[in-house]
Amino acid sequence: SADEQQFNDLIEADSRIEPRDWMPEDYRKSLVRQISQHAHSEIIGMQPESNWITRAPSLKRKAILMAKVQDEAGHGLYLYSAAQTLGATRDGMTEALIAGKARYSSIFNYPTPTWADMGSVGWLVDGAAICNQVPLCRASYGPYGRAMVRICKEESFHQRQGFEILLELMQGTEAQRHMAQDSVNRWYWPALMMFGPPDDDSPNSAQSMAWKIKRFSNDELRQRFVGMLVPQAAVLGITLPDPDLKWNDETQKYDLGEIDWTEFHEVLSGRGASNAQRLQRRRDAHAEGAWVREAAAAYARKQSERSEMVAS
Amino acid sequence: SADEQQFNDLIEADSRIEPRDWMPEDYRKSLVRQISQHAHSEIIGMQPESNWITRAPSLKRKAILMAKVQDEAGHGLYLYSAAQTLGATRDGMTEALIAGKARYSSIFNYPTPTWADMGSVGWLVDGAAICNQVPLCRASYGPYGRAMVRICKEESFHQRQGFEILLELMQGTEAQRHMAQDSVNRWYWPALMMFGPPDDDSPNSAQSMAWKIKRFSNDELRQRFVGMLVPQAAVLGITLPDPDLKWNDETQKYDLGEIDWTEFHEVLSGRGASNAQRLQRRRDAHAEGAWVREAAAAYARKQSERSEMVAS
Amino acid sequence: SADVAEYALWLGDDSLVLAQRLGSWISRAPELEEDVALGNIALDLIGHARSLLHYAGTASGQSEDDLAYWRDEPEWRSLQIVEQPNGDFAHTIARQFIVSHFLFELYTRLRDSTDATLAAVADKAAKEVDYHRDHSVQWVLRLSLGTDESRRRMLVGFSDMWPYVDEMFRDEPLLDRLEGVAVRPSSLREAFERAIAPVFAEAELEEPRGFIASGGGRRGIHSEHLGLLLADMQVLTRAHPGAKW
Amino acid sequence: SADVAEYALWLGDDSLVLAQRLGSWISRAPELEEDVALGNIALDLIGHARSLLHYAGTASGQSEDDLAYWRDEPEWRSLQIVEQPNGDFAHTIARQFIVSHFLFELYTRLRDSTDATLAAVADKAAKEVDYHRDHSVQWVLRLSLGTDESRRRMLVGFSDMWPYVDEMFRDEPLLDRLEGVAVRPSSLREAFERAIAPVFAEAELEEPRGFIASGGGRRGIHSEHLGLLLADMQVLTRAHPGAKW
Repeated sequence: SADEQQFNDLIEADSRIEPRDWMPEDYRKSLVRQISQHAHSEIIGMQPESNWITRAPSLKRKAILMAKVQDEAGHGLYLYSAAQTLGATRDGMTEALIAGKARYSSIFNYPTPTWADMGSVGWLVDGAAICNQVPLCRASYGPYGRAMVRICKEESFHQRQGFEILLELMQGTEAQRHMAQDSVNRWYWPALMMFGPPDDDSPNSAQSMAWKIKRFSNDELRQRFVGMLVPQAAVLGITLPDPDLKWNDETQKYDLGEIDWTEFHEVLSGRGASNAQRLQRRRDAHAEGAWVREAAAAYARKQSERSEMVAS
Repeated sequence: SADEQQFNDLIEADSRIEPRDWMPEDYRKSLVRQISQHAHSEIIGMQPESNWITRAPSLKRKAILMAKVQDEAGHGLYLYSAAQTLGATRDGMTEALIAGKARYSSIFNYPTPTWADMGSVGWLVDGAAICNQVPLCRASYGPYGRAMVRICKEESFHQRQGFEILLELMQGTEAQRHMAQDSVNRWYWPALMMFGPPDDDSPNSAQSMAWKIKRFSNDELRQRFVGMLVPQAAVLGITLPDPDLKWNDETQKYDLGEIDWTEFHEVLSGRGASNAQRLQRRRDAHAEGAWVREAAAAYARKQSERSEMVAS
Repeated sequence: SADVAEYALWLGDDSLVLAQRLGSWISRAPELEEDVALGNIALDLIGHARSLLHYAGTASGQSEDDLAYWRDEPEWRSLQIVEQPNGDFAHTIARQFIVSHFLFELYTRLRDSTDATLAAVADKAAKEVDYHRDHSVQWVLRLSLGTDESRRRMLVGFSDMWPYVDEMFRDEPLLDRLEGVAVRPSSLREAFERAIAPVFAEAELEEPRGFIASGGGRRGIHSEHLGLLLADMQVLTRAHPGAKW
Repeated sequence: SADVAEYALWLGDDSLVLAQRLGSWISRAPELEEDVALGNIALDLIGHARSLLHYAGTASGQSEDDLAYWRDEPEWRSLQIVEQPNGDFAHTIARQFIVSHFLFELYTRLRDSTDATLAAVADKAAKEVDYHRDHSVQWVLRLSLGTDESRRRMLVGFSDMWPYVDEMFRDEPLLDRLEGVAVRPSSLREAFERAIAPVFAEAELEEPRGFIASGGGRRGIHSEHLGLLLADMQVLTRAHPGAKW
């Protein structure tokens, strides 16, 4: 059709698709799935870090951490808005999350038992997220791409803060250095898994790349991430917990140790450390806030009735 | 009347009045007021101590403190039962407490900011309570007297435990000794106030004494209490915070410093440190437990319906 | 001077304790917009606390973190209202409404302090607290006039927080030594009442009567809630004496 | 031996953490009778914890309090289920129902331990835990069959606690070195299922399906709840190193 032709031309020309443009139903669905999943990840991703807001070890760190978690709430809001331009409703997305029907990034099903995890989450998790997300700033769907521009700017700030937390710990007492290394040991592999299964085992990727929703393969992004980590780990004086990790001059890539995809699939299927806790907490916050949302809605209704009465 | 004569004879003979005996309405009312007030004091009195259950500094102390607070719940139960034999209902008493219409001992409107307060509450507050209560074991109303026998036995155990907490602190580090002295400074005067206003200013006492519900005057009990404290304070090495306190050979009594009855009346009229907190907490626990009590009642109803069906 | 430092400590402690309470809401708020809004308010308050504690510590060579993490409960000078538990959202809003109105009047006046540092902090804070005030006013209206349930909760929230209002406006002896530097809280009550009256009128609320807590936060006397708040707040820092973060 | 000590620590930590949770109910229970009942259970558990931690400490010259107050979170060996928050009363009952049934099977079997101390502790504990089991069974029935609201809450309570059931029955390598001394938790699951089945049948409940937490408490891996529990529990003791109480 002419619509389809125009859509394909726009994609071909690296132009943006906007909400009012025609788009294939699968493109729309795929985007809603990806954007809402991303939004859910921001929302659930607040939890592992909010765990340390009350206990942050200095006022400066407390302020930075609060601001960060709050940014994540903000990212959730932009992304929900972007998904809404595709016809998804916020209530619908929220219900799907709470009912356990919507996915969010599995990485947030790991717990944050120590303060050093605030460093690792920033350095490794946000770091991996940036590698995933920077290309999305050029995503073909306009509202998503623009949301990602703003998000990436903040994420890279978060990553630097995570690095600084680890740096401070690695320059600190022995207990602090140990805390940092232990934390990186726990987060390194899960962070690598954030790029998803190897390319030869990744079903949705091809179409997403054709539509320019996705622009690099999982393995390409993983390589880019490790390439970024290695020199930073040297600065930190921290060891990346992969004895097989080394630069391969022939392939011009890093050789990586075997990733434990069994763990990945276990966590994905609800058998991680904190899946239950994360959803329980979101469900409880949502349920406990119901009366507040209802009050706000009732008040808004009454106000608009009143202004109508005044107007008529 | 013959009933009245029999009642008076029983009182005269120091015999017990039992639930089925005739009694003057004012006697009943006075008892209900006193017993329910005493029950409420046990219930509210759990709060200042439960404040330290999770933070008790050794497992032994944690166990002792738990047992103590739990004893108080038990005392509340005996006393509610005794009041119920006089026609009061537990729901009615509970509602009166939560609505702020029923009194409880003002002493529990003081907070327990430090662990040493677990010592002072035991030594001073339970000590004063015992002085008040031991005579009540001979109270003319049977169920009350018998409840008091059991309660007094446990209270004197609690008092000894409070003394031991203070003793351990006074034999400890400087910080511990300071904590103990500071706590006794805060609790001594409020404990003296527990005996109520001076005799010449105590409206309900005369009738209660005639009915042998009460057997010693406020000032007599206060003297007895101070007489007990002085040698124990010497053992502890703790200073009672009354520079005017000394034995008077002439009167054969202790001279006491001036008690600040303004403070007493302030606290009594709802202007103490913790009045609001105490009632709020009781109200919240009661409200949050409503669905549990309803479930238990519904289940009991269904069970008895079922057994009736089986029987018929 | 030590007196000015003590006064800065009072105000800094108020902000820090309240920020700590609000921080617990983040990721648990009734809607995402409130995670953001309460987070913003908490961040502003932490900012005020840091400035004030930093200033308070200069007299004695202590850092903001020395003061925040290494003082025990009786050394805290915060008002009892800020340590009151979050409760449900209505309790948090009631507390925020009361404290924001108090702080707005306070900082507005403190901008004229003869102490340049306090005046500068106050100038920045007054603007921010004005926004906090507005946020809580909106919620007081929504909750009071929204549903029966929300109105019931708003009433309970105010009635549970009101016992701690009196303490805010009490003058302590320290103020006699800080004429021109500090603001007498007693002098703020009228403006406070004037500011909240129209909101209460529109929300169809009355000031609760009943308990009045005896207070004493400025002298280190606290309700039973502060100890637990500090246990949590200080646990990590105290486990690593001397460490930097 | 160090292995026996480690095993005693596991069981002691379970009891202590659960007692700590239950202790928070005292003065807040839905009715006075439950203040008493939950207090009794907590006291029994503290008793078990003290015996077991005392025994665990003899190998290394540590007291029960050294172990209770001076270990950091990763050194705790408790199962993740015991550190789960109290939630509402249904959550507490679900947790207690599960753990009491587990402990009953465990202690019943541990009475035959070749280690005389463990056998003696188990003998006493089995009787007490049998009562705890009964208490929770009664409440599971009341809440499941009481009102719609209570049934709804009981279902949520079980579904929130069930993810932590699997971990209880996992064998750790230590057990290979304690044949005859310790009980293999994997060997208890059948008896556990057999014991709860009739209660679930009468209560018209089914075992929840869904999440299964990856666990790891025996290796010091905990949910995010334990750190806060310890912050509170240890704060006073740690503020006074070396003090006696």
